[in-house]
Amino acid sequence: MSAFLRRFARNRGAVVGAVLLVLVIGMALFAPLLFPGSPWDMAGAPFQPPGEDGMLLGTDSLGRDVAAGIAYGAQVSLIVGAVSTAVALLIGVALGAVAGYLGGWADDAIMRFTEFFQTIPSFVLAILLVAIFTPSIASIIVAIAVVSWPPVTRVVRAEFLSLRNREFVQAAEVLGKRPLAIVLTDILPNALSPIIVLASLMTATAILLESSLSFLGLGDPNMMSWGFLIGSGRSVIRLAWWMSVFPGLAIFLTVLALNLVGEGLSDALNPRLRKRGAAH
Amino acid sequence: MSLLEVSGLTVALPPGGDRPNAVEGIDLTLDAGEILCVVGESGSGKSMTANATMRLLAPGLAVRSGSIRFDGRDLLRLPEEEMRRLRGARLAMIFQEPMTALNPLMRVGDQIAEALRVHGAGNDAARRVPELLEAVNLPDPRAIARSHPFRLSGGQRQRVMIAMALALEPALLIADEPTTALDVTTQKQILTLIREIQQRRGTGVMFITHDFGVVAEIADRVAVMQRGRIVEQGPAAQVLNRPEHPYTRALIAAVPQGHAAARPARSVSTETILQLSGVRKTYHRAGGWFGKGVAVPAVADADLVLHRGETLGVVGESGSGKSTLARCVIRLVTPEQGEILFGGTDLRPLSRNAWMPYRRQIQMVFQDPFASLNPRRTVGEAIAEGPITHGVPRDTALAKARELLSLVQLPPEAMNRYPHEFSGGQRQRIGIARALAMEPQLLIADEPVSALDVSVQAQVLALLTDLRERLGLTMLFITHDLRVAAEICDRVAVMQRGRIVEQGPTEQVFRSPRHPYTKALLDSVPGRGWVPPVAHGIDLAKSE
Amino acid sequence: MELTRRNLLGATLGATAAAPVLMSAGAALAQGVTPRRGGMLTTILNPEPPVLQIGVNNQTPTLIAGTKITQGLLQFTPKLEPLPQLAKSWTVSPDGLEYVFKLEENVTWHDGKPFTADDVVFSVMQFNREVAPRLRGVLAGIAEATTPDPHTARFVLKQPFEPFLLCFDATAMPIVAKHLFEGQNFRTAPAVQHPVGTGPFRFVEWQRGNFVRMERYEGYWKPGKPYLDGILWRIVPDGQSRRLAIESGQVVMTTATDIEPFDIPALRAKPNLAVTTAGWEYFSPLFWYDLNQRVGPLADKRVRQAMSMALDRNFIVQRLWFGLGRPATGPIASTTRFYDATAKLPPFDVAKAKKLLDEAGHKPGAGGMRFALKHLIPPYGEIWNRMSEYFRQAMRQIGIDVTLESTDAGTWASRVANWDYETTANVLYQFGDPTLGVERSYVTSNIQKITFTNTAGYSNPRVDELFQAGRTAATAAERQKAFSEVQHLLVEEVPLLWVVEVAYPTVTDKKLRNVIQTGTGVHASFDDVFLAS
Amino acid sequence: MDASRLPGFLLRRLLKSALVIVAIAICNFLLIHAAPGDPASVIAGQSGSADPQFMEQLRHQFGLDRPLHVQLGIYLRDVLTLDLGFSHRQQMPVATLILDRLPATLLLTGAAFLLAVSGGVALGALAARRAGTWADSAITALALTFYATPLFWVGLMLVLLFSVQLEWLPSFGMSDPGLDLHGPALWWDVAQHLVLPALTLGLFYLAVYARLTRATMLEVADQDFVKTARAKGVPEGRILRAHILRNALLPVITFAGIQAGQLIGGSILVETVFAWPGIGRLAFDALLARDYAVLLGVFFCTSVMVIVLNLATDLLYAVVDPRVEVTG
Repeated sequence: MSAFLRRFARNRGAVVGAVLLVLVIGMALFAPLLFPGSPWDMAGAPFQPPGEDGMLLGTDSLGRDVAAGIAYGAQVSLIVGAVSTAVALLIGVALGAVAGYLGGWADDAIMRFTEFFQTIPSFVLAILLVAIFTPSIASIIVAIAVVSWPPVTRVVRAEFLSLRNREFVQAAEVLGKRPLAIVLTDILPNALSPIIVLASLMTATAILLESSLSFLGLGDPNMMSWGFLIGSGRSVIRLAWWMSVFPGLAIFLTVLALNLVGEGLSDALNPRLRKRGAAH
Repeated sequence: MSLLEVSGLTVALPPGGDRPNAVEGIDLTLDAGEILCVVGESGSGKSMTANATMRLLAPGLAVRSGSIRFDGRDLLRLPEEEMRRLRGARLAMIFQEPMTALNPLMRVGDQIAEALRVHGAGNDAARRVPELLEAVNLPDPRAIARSHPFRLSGGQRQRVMIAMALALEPALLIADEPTTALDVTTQKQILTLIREIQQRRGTGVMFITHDFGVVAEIADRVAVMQRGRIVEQGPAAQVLNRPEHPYTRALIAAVPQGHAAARPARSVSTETILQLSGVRKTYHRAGGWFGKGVAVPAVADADLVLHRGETLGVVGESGSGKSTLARCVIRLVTPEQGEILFGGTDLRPLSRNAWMPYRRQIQMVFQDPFASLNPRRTVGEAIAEGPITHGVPRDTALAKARELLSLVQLPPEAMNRYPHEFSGGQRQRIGIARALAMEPQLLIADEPVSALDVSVQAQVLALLTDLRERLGLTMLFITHDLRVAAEICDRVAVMQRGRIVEQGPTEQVFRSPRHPYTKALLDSVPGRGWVPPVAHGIDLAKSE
Repeated sequence: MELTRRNLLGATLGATAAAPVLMSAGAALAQGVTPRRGGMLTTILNPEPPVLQIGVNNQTPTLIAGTKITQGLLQFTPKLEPLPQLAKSWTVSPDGLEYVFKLEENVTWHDGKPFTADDVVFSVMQFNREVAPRLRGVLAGIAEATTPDPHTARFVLKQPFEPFLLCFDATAMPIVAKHLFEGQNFRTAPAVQHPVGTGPFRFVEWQRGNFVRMERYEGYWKPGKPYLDGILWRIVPDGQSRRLAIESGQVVMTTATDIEPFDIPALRAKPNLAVTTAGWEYFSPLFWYDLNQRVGPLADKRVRQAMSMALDRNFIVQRLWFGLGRPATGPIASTTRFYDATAKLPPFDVAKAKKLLDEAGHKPGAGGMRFALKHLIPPYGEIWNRMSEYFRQAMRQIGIDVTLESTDAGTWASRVANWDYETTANVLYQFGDPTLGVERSYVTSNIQKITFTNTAGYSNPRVDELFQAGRTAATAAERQKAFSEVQHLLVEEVPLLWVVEVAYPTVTDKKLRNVIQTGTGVHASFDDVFLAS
Repeated sequence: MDASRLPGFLLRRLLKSALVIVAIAICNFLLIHAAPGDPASVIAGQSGSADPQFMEQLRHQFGLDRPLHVQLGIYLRDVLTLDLGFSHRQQMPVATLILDRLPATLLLTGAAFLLAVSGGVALGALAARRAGTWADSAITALALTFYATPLFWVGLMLVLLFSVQLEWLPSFGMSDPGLDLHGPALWWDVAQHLVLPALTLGLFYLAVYARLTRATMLEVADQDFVKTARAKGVPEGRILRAHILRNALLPVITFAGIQAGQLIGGSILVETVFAWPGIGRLAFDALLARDYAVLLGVFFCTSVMVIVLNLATDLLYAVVDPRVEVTG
């Protein structure tokens, strides 16, 4: 573990990403302390530029504090990102494990199914799903999960397929271990690194997706998310640039952080690749 | 003046390596028309020496001192462009992995022509390419030239590599383990080819290898490397037969004798423990959505008998079906036909559950010590896992695991450590302990030593021999290495393309092979004429 | 108050067909500019309407663009006095039952066929009767429709209906070509996709998602008009792009909701642009929060009063609408006839609102909340979202926990129509007269499962009586009496939370002249609009 | 791949694509039926009246009173004859609406795609070539920035900069119909309008390709055959072009096929921000009005586009890589 941390810490970008991520999570956790009351409260005069009226990042068209919106928005964006990723992982790992471990027709069927989902333009499908099931945090999470599991399936399947033929798995089989035990104790733990890396990147993508949906007006109207902030600031961008610029930066930094952490994890969990990276 | 003079070559490793320098103070000379074998175990720095000569060291590795004089010029001080013009024209190199050494997207002929073109000899490429391919004994050179590499076999690709290396008749050819990835019959042909061409053209060859058999086959002179240094250097006959340095002696002693006759035949019971008859396994390559699948027979109508206490070797080249056969016996692969009688029961039709009792009785040791242990479980867990699965109480199983560790000569602290903390030979011992934890009657060993360096190989073989005697094990021993088979097997079965072409007592098969394939195999064993001097009393254990 | 009506009618009876033209030309000359012929008017159409035939679709963009093609018999001044359009004059019998319209001669449809009284009777009695549900009741009151001669149309009512003339604006009663619609499904007839009218501009091309192009109709019945060569309606779905378009001169006019309220102050400051909120008097749109009276607490008058008091209407007008419009004072907009300024809602007072809720038995529970309500956000854009968000915050201040629900236009309409909502928001046009545009939202007889009826389910027999009196009274004075009383009564009962009298801004390049001339503003036919050089 | 086997390969791929199209149609059908309320009530809602008799009439008209599998059959037949339904809001067949808008979307996504692929591969190659230098760091940082920035936000910022501040480029629309341009002048006008949306849409994917190209080039550069090329004295420039880049492009091609769908999805956002009259905008308008017929039509149409593109990339791959399993 400490070796892993050392390797991770060697990647400067990853450390920056991790620090950023911790800040964002901290902001989400402490939003109620930093900004008591609701982010929807009209706290000041509308369209106050940053710094004025005691509003660090200005106010929006109803005089709501943009900074409070960003802090509470971190909650929504992170929850949506994390939960939808978890759901996608659940689907993806289950399908990928079955496909990779069983092989044969099950693999064939699952892979056709996965390819099918990869063919469908995912953003269009997400929009459709949210539109049809009316925008709410649940429908948004489901829609994002539904469009983001295929890569997980592919990765998990590939890992399982290669691990399945690894000698230690065969050895376990020869010892008479049950398939489920083999999957859970021998294969899955060794397939975790790419899944973890993928999960961090997927969370980033989910946050982007959520913001895109909110931007199109498909956000949950009771959830102050970053996408909602940009969407509501978009039409007043010339009047109040801060309304779209700051939430945009928040998304950018969070997504960037998740990507950097993902790359760091990938390097740290995959010493072979790290060496290659260093060699050049 | 020699063709190549390396003196005082030191290449630094990046900080954090196991030693400061990859190679240190290397002095070598090579004359035109001479083959110099640089021999050593993995990590000894032999490939590094070759790469340094070509100035193809991976970035991050730097020559710290020394010179490499070729034709009187120091290669290390040449400008990059001049060095490039020498490469391929005056200095050429071939590599170990023929499967990856050619650009997969380029036709073979184009790749050879490219070698000509970049040195300004592209005009007569159309004529030269088939000539070159013919010179390396490739059939239908024009067709081969039009092929992409993936259509060619490993041996054919290595010939292409040689044709490409020799396209501009270089004065120096560096061959970095060029036959290691090849089957023994192919290896024989390639070695012959290199020798022929070298003699015809007077090329100087620096030949990197780990295999003393190959050295005996091809070398004029030998340099032995250990941990980045040359420990002994001299004419082949002298180094092979009268090694002076203790390390050389130890290495040569570890080379399997390859002579069954050298060992007294063991007494074996006549009780049949395993009987295979008509076992057949065919692989079907999936044909995609609408394509037709392709059937590949891996094992065809194999018959075998194994007596209690006996070691039966299954030998053959890669793709001969020997591993599949072993996996059929232990139900890692389900054969579609035939009988597998174990103690009188046909194992083939048994369900997964019905097989469970036999899991205790038949166990397996795998080839790759790095892949055969779950990297995320401790050694103790790995060894105790089997018995626990079969209902042995955890404490008992762990206590047993500790005993087994000492049996395979590992310290008990190993219990709580993870596989990556061990060397290849140690891991193979752990694998053996894991198999023995089940107290099996039949042990299947699938190439258990082929991924190991020669000195480690000897130790593991010795361990297996010892355990066999002490535990009265019956073994099915799969190997491609005839020397190893001769060393350990009572009887051997020779497989070719899924069929057993010959079987019998080891001595009889090796001494008077009846099947032409067996003969060809035996003829191909490198250094067949060389008998390693027996050197008793050399302590090899330290080398791990 | 017979006199008032006489005066009104007298003024219009005396008007000649040329009067408005002279008026506007005069106005133009007064500014020292002679009308210039030529030039293309580029403007914006937003959102892109499904069709351009008024009647088949009555959304604002359809009305604004469609009125350049399709005309009505009359148009109206900002004071809601009738002016001629296709009818050059008209008479009303003293008993208020017979209406005779003298039509312009020499009018042709864009396909060259002559326009006659038959077209008028067809449009009134068949086309509009079917496609305009709002007028169905009025039109059912016509006992007889005849054409004494090809240029005269005569309607006899079953009983007097004082606001009858107000129904003849192009936006309410478009006159369509009988020969193109008779015997066809009015909604799918070919003429719907390729509208043909009598207006100054004819339809040329519609690249969906991109633009609609209209050209001068050379056979237009007013000689020498229109001045413009044509009108290009660009479809610009993005608010910022629309603002950019008018600022940069890519378009020279924006209408209705094209420009978001918050952009107006900046545009007012531009020297080359003119911003006006005039021209919506005929419609007088009134914004309110709709309360479904069937939902527990909302049946209680005190709760509604409290909610009304929790709204800071000045804040809303200043901060959300950027001064476009006025705080609403009651159910009838101040620009609509029979508005009574003495009927006024109680002022913004949070403390009093809380007290009222306490009295109504809604004590604050956990978290200070008294009860919960859902609010269905009307899916029509930015300002609606902001208004809904404001509503939630304002209600939370007095302890009503409001949750927002977002939805789409279709679902919104069907849920409102099916009374399947707790609260929502809405804007309704008043069409100049309480009987035409106000009554429908409050009377018991109009509690229907159709949008824009009394879907809130408010019912008060006295209110019903008073609206009925206002509808049937023959004189304006009698009507005023009824409507004054009803305003006082409704302000007390607050069935709906009236918030803003909306005034949509029209932004024009100052080169563009004669744009807002009537009480329907940009819904005029634009035959005298010109681009000064 | 042998040219002689191409027709068979093509046929198999076409068959497979046809199956996927049918699957998408079925998926579409299920989505309509998953929507709360049946299609009749959705349409009734759109026309603002929900009179039970009207609903019954609509149900009958759409065959909603038939068994589900019969409805599915009818729907599939309609789709396969390119009848994507009727938009009751727009009063037009969905197929006509989509075909009207398709060229604009193809132009936008095509331009963005070209920009992304050519720019991304060039930058990625440069970064890989200069791995470890400031140029590499700069390109990597830039790529990461574009990769992490929401598309629509980039669009807004570009408008703010190039249209509002600098007034260099038009910020919305596909051309200026007011100018009534024809021929080359029209094309020039369209090209100017295309710059910002194509840039917005392309930048994200440019980042993706740059990262991918850099990574695969470094990976390929490590492979044995590159060492072989070096050992035979091939100059570095040629090694890069003929050996590394060509092999590194294979995953890029595969990826291009996969993400073509995302590009079309992204066009919804970009077309909305830039008022580009393509099917993305159509989808957005349909979304606001919940015009499901149009939304599903766009969904179907974009899926078919992706399938066609995938087919094209598969063919390209088969031509470029001799190892492709012709049975695919």
